[in-house]
Amino acid sequence: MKILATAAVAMSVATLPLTAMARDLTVGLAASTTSMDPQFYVVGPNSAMARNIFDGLVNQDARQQIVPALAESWERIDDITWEFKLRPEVTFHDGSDFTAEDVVASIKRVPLAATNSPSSFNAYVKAITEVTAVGPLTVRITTDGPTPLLLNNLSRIAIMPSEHAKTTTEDMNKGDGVIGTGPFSFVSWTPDESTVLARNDAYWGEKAEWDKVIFRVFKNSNARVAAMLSGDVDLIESIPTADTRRLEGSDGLQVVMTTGNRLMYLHMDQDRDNSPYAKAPDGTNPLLKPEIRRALSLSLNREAIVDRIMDGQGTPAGQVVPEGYFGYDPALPVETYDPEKAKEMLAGAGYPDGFSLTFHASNDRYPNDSRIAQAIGQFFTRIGVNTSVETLPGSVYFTRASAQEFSLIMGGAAVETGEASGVLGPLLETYGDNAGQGNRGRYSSAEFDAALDQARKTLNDDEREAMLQKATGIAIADMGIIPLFFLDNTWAMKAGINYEGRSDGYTLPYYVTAE
Amino acid sequence: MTRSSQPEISVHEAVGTTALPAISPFRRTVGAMLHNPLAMAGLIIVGLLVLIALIAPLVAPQNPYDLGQLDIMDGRLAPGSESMTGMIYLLGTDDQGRDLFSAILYGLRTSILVGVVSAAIALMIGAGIGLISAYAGGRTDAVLMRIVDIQLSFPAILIALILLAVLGQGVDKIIIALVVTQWAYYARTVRGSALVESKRAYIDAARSMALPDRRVIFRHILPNCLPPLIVVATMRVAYAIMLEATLSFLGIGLPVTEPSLGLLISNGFDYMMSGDYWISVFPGLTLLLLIVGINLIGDALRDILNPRREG
Amino acid sequence: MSSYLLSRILQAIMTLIVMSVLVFVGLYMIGNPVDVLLSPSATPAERLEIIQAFGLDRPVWEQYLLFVSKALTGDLGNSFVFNQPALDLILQRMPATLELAFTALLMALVIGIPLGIRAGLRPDGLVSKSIMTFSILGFSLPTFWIGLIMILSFSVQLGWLPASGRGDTVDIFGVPVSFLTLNGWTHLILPAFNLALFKISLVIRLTRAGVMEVMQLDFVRFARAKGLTEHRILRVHVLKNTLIPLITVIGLELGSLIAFAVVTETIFAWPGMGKLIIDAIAVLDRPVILAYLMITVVMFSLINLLVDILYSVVDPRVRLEGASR
Amino acid sequence: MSNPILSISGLTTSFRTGGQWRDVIRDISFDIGPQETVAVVGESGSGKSVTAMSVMRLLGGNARSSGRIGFDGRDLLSLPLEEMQKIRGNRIGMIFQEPMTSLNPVLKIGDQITEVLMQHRGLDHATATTEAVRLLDKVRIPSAKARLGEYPMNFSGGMRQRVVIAIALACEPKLLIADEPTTALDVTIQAQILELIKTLQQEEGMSVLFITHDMGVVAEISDRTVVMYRGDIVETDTTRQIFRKASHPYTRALLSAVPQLGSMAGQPRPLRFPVVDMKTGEIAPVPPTADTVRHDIAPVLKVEHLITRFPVRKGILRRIAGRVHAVEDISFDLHAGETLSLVGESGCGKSTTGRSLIRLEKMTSGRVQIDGKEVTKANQGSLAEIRREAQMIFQDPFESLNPRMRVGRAIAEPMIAHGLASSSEAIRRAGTLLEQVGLSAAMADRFPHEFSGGQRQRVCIARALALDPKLIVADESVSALDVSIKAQVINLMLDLQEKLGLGYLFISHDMAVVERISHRVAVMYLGEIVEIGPRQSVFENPQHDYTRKLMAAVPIADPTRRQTRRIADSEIRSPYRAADYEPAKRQYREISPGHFVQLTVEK
Repeated sequence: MKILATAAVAMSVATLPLTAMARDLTVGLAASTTSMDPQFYVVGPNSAMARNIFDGLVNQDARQQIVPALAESWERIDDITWEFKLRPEVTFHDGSDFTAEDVVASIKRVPLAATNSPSSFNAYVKAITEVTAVGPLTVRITTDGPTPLLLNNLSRIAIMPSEHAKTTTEDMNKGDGVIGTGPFSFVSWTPDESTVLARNDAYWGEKAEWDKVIFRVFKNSNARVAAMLSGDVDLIESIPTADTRRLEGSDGLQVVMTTGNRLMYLHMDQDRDNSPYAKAPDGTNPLLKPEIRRALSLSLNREAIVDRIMDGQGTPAGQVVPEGYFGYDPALPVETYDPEKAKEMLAGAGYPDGFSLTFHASNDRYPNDSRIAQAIGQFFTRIGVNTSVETLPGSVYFTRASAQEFSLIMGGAAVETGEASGVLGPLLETYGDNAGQGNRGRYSSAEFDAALDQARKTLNDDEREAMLQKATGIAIADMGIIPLFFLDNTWAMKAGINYEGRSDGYTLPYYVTAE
Repeated sequence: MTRSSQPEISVHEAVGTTALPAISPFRRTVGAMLHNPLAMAGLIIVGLLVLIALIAPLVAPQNPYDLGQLDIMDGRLAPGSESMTGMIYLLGTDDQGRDLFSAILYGLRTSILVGVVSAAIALMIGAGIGLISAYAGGRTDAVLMRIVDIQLSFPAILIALILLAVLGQGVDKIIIALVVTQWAYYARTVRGSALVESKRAYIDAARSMALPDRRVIFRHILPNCLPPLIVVATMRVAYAIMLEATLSFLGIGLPVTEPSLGLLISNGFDYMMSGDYWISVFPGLTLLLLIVGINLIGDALRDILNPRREG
Repeated sequence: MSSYLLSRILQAIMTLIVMSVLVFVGLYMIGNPVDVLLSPSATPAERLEIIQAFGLDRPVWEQYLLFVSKALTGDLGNSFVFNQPALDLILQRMPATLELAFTALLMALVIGIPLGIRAGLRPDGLVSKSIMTFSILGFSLPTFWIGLIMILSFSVQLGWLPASGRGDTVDIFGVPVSFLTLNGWTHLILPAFNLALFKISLVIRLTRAGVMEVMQLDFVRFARAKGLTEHRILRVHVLKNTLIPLITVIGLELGSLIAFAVVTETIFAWPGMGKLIIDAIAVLDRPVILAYLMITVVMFSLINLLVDILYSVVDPRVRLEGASR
Repeated sequence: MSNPILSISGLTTSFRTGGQWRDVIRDISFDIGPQETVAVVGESGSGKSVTAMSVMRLLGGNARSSGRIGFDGRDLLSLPLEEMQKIRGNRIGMIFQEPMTSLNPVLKIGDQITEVLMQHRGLDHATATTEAVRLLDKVRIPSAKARLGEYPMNFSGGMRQRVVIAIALACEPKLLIADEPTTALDVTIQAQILELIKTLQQEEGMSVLFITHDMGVVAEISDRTVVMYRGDIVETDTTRQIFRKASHPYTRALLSAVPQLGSMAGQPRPLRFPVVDMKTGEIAPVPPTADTVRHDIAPVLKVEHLITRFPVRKGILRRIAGRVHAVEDISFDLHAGETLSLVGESGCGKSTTGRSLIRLEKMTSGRVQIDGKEVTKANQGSLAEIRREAQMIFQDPFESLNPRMRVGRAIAEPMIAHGLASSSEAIRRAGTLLEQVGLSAAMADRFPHEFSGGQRQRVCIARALALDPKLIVADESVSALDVSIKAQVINLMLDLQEKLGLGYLFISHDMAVVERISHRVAVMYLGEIVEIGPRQSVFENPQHDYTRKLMAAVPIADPTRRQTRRIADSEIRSPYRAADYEPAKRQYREISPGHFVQLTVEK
């Protein structure tokens, strides 16, 4: 690949006009980066963009597993002390050398960059009590307790030159100090419109194939697809489900789909005897009974939903993380569609005539969310549950859902850390001040909590995975949530361009190759 | 000043009766409508659409609002396809397996309901305020008209957008939003014509006979403000329907399970590029037909009721 | 005149206050932006921290007063999402929206006025009837739907014009504009026409009605009796009387064009203020919503004022007076 | 006549209505000789204006003309449009009825004059401007040069009509067509304009085709007269001959209905108009009028020091910048069975007086009693009772009936609203009232638009009578009617006065009608009564300057009494005053019993 790039340069010098020399890639993004500060706001589009410009001590690969990056290797000195050996001869985009001081400064900058952040990176560094440079290329990190997820957390922290440790988010948004070690360097950014990056020829890894990458933002999916179809862009992310077939069928285009890390699930009110929107004939909350929750799960034809509503852009789920993720349990199958059994279970639980249910979902947060909700409504109705569906804009929906205003809701949760605990904790742990903040159904199981807690403290990977599998098993057996499916991440690109896709959905031009 | 344009019988002015049937202004208007081909086309279109909207539950092969009658396995079938139960989907189905023909009938119901109800309420509020403003005059008038001016300088869509962001979704909410955005138009129209009317001598005559204010306003001023009001109302109904569709399209209108035409269009547009045109196009054409029909009627009414052309 | 200006400014300030209070209270009622923005795994402590950082823990009137006192210094707050001054965000996007709106307005006038005059001169002719039928259609086509159809036909099927976005821009006095490049034009033409369509119909109708009305007036008859040619009567006597009232309407319509740009910008992914506000509403980015409204209030007040002044300049009968009917 | 300037022969013009062609004028023929003034006279719908418009070919697409209009040896009807445009405004000038609307409001006066000069005489702009100044001077517009840059809104009605005349005469036409040029003007202004036209005609040596409905104006200005009736010419003769001995019954009927100022000399009481038999032209004798005035009982209306002023507000604080002193300190009485006329020109406050009396306008101060009841302090309830005693009839019969209410209902409404009758009883009585005013009860089911103007005014009278009033305020109630209908309505009013003993406050600008109908007359000027007294005394011995000026301005329908008047080219003044203005106390002098005149204190 390096050879190819060099050859191209040589050729252009010899014969070709200037334009042909530049190998530019134009990418159509679905959402705009909201800030050029990689440590400001934890949100997909920002993190994805940051990955082009910055590296972490470690990075996540396409399946979100940890790979060495600015740290070549690391070892655990004890339960709470980690030592990282840094990659030598790495330079920042401004030409300065990368050293241990930069790592220390970058990690310490996180709380500063959290000012005014709607969702800061503090969570990823809160376990770190100390970070010191013990040598020019050696960093030692101490945590407040056993932190098995430290590497995952560190993979989210962008490393920047120590001299920019005090640079404010505002300044970075103006382009000051957007300097990393990543495969591309920053050129320009127009919010909601475009970002332009140039290749970092001094990159420590293989050089990227593209001289220049232009990211254009098309929030409207039709616009994005139209841009792809008309050839305005080389690659787009997030194909609207409806257009999957059309793009696949188009000459000169190809589509890539990979199972993503976002689980779509249902939360049921398991807290109150009287729930506002789930009423058995006697007025009580039928969702309290596990067999009812199971019946609801059995009533769903997940294959059909994925196939008909999502146009295949999904993978039916029987647990909280997709296959290949840490904590995945091969023994847990996807629930088989069995409406007859569901009806029997309803009758067995004392509701032969079903019950009445209003099911709430957002309508602008996840792909096809309101369509999925309606389809689920169909399935519920078919086993005799008198269901109506209400969808609301996310702006209203989440506030009300958090306030327990609903009885049965749909949500989506992404495993940012690559481990099952990233979903199990927020969604299923007993709700409390420091736990289960996303547990809008208020599922609570001491057994589950214990298993999860233990997993969090276990540094041994095998043991930890077993504990996570155990916790998952308990929650699924209780039907604490009903898993629906994992959203697929999708890309479409011109023939002759390849991208293998990523479970986190990031579009990283570094990994985009041309034939 | 003589009115040389008025044909007048002089000197032996016919004092006796001429056997002419008494024609009310209403009947004159209807008569004129019937002689205007475009207006007739509008009347027929709107009449038919309203009729099928009214009897939708009787003629629709499916209740598109009942999730139990839908099957996603029948989703996005082309027009004329047969369902698994043997029913023919005349206009195809949407992603939920909703029969589009039925959905359009029901959507029409919702759209017309929203348009007409919001226009009616806005008309009542606006006409009331307009009348008060014109009749009271002075400071009341100044304050009310200032509010109207301010309201009018803000485009309807912006107000509706913010309101719906505040109120949330639902037929009632969208009606409220549409009422808030529209009343000022009626108020201005009514005030304008009420001012003109109240300066006319027959109002002086009514007042000089010491008729109660209420009577003067409702029996004399209001009926004579009707022509412009009717024209405005017709156009506004069309506009309200269109605005509802637009808001639904932007995702802040109505609940998805009970789609109006706008929501059907919006929903179907996602499938437009993949070739499933019918989901968006048929509701779109229906909406177009409805609005064109109403506008044709409004246009004809405007010509007929225009005082300059009267007499 | 100065008392007139003063009363208009007072009025604009009143509007600003009323709108800001209503919107502030309204937004306060909808939902907590933190719930939308924060990841579900955040702890209550983190949540509280952010709530305090945004000042959302204080009573609404206190928040409002804080907002007002800052607004008086020109600070409308920072966007929750972008952490940039909301004002800057809007001002960055304003040129795109204004360019779109003005192009649409220009189209509406350039297409609408000649057609309207033609239809008004011989109202019963076939051509006039065709023009009027077209204008009814233009009135009746929902902007969003026709936008979709236009993308589908001109971009996707025919491939003549780009489907979305803004093309290359050139800076004029630091303001990026796209009408100076061919690429910019190709991007501009579809959304501008989409936005203009409704207004074209409106201008046709107003012009037609105006021409028809003016043609009936005594002074036109007198002008004929003076032996003037029909051409001069139309050009000098009729046109001026017809176009003057149009100014008011055009002013109001410019405002509505800017507002309706919300729809067009959504469809054509035009990077203007409209798209920003839709996105801001979706995530309850309060400072942006508020700032947008404040700016539109000021902008509309300004447009209305300019229109009034322009009107008084071209129409000798109008004299600007203090606030009255 | 040797060589007519304009020769119309066999002219028929038809309009298309509802897909059918309807003749509006039929087979019209007459000539106009050099320097001759020919008047075409007729009532509404007679086709007189259509005749004028046909000559200029200004009728538009819905009309067509046949026959021949010879001008300068050519037939105007067969000329191509471009040729016709060279004649319009150049060889033939035309002026219209409404000076307020004849000029383009957004073009400067100067431009509107110069464009004709540039079009027809090919002048350049500078020369044209000089010429325009000369023209304005000629129509006696003061400081003409300065006014070229002004817009029509800065000119009064009379001044605008002068500008219009200046434009019409800009190219020294051979023929001037004047279509009711003075109808919309006040009588003193009318006199000025008529004088102007006469003078200019002599100076320019042109011919004039003068369209009018006013026999007085005809007598004043024309050499020959063409009488039109429903699209036909019924009589053409010299003006003197027509007035001396009209041959056609219609002309006779028309003339007998025309009140002539001064014809009531020696008559103490009002007089009905004679009724002419349309077949034979016989004039039935006028029945004598009974003495209806009830001096024996307290006056039905008593007005003391009535003042009505309208504030004019300006600025944001809506401060009062000035006031229109519409009615300024007037006092009078009116007895049952008596007719008191308020006469004066537009803006003199006569209508405001009438409206203030029954509180249609808010009076500023003063005291009004109707039938002994205080109007000034009346609350809503007692006001209703007072208004029952005093009813009003308005000027425009087309305006004063609710177009959406059947007339029977309109007449019955006050009775129902006042609880005087049940609904069915009221409707029945409405029928009776219609018969009382000379209509039929069966017409109660009709809508106003199905009636002619005169019939509508009868309906209005019937409605006014519904509450059995003692006093009727008739505000220009017959001014908008054609002469013959006017005569009928006045006869009806006199009948009703005799029968019901009504008191009339008759508000009018028409001196001749006032002379015919009144017992007493009050002349108003700038909101004040300048002269009041028995009709005979005021008309035969006018004391105030303004009264004299007013009477001198009235054209008299008798060509033998044609007079050359010198009327000063003055404008009617406005009663607008500064906010702090306090009018001086007025003094009156009694000339003869009951005849008072204001002592002139003005500069």
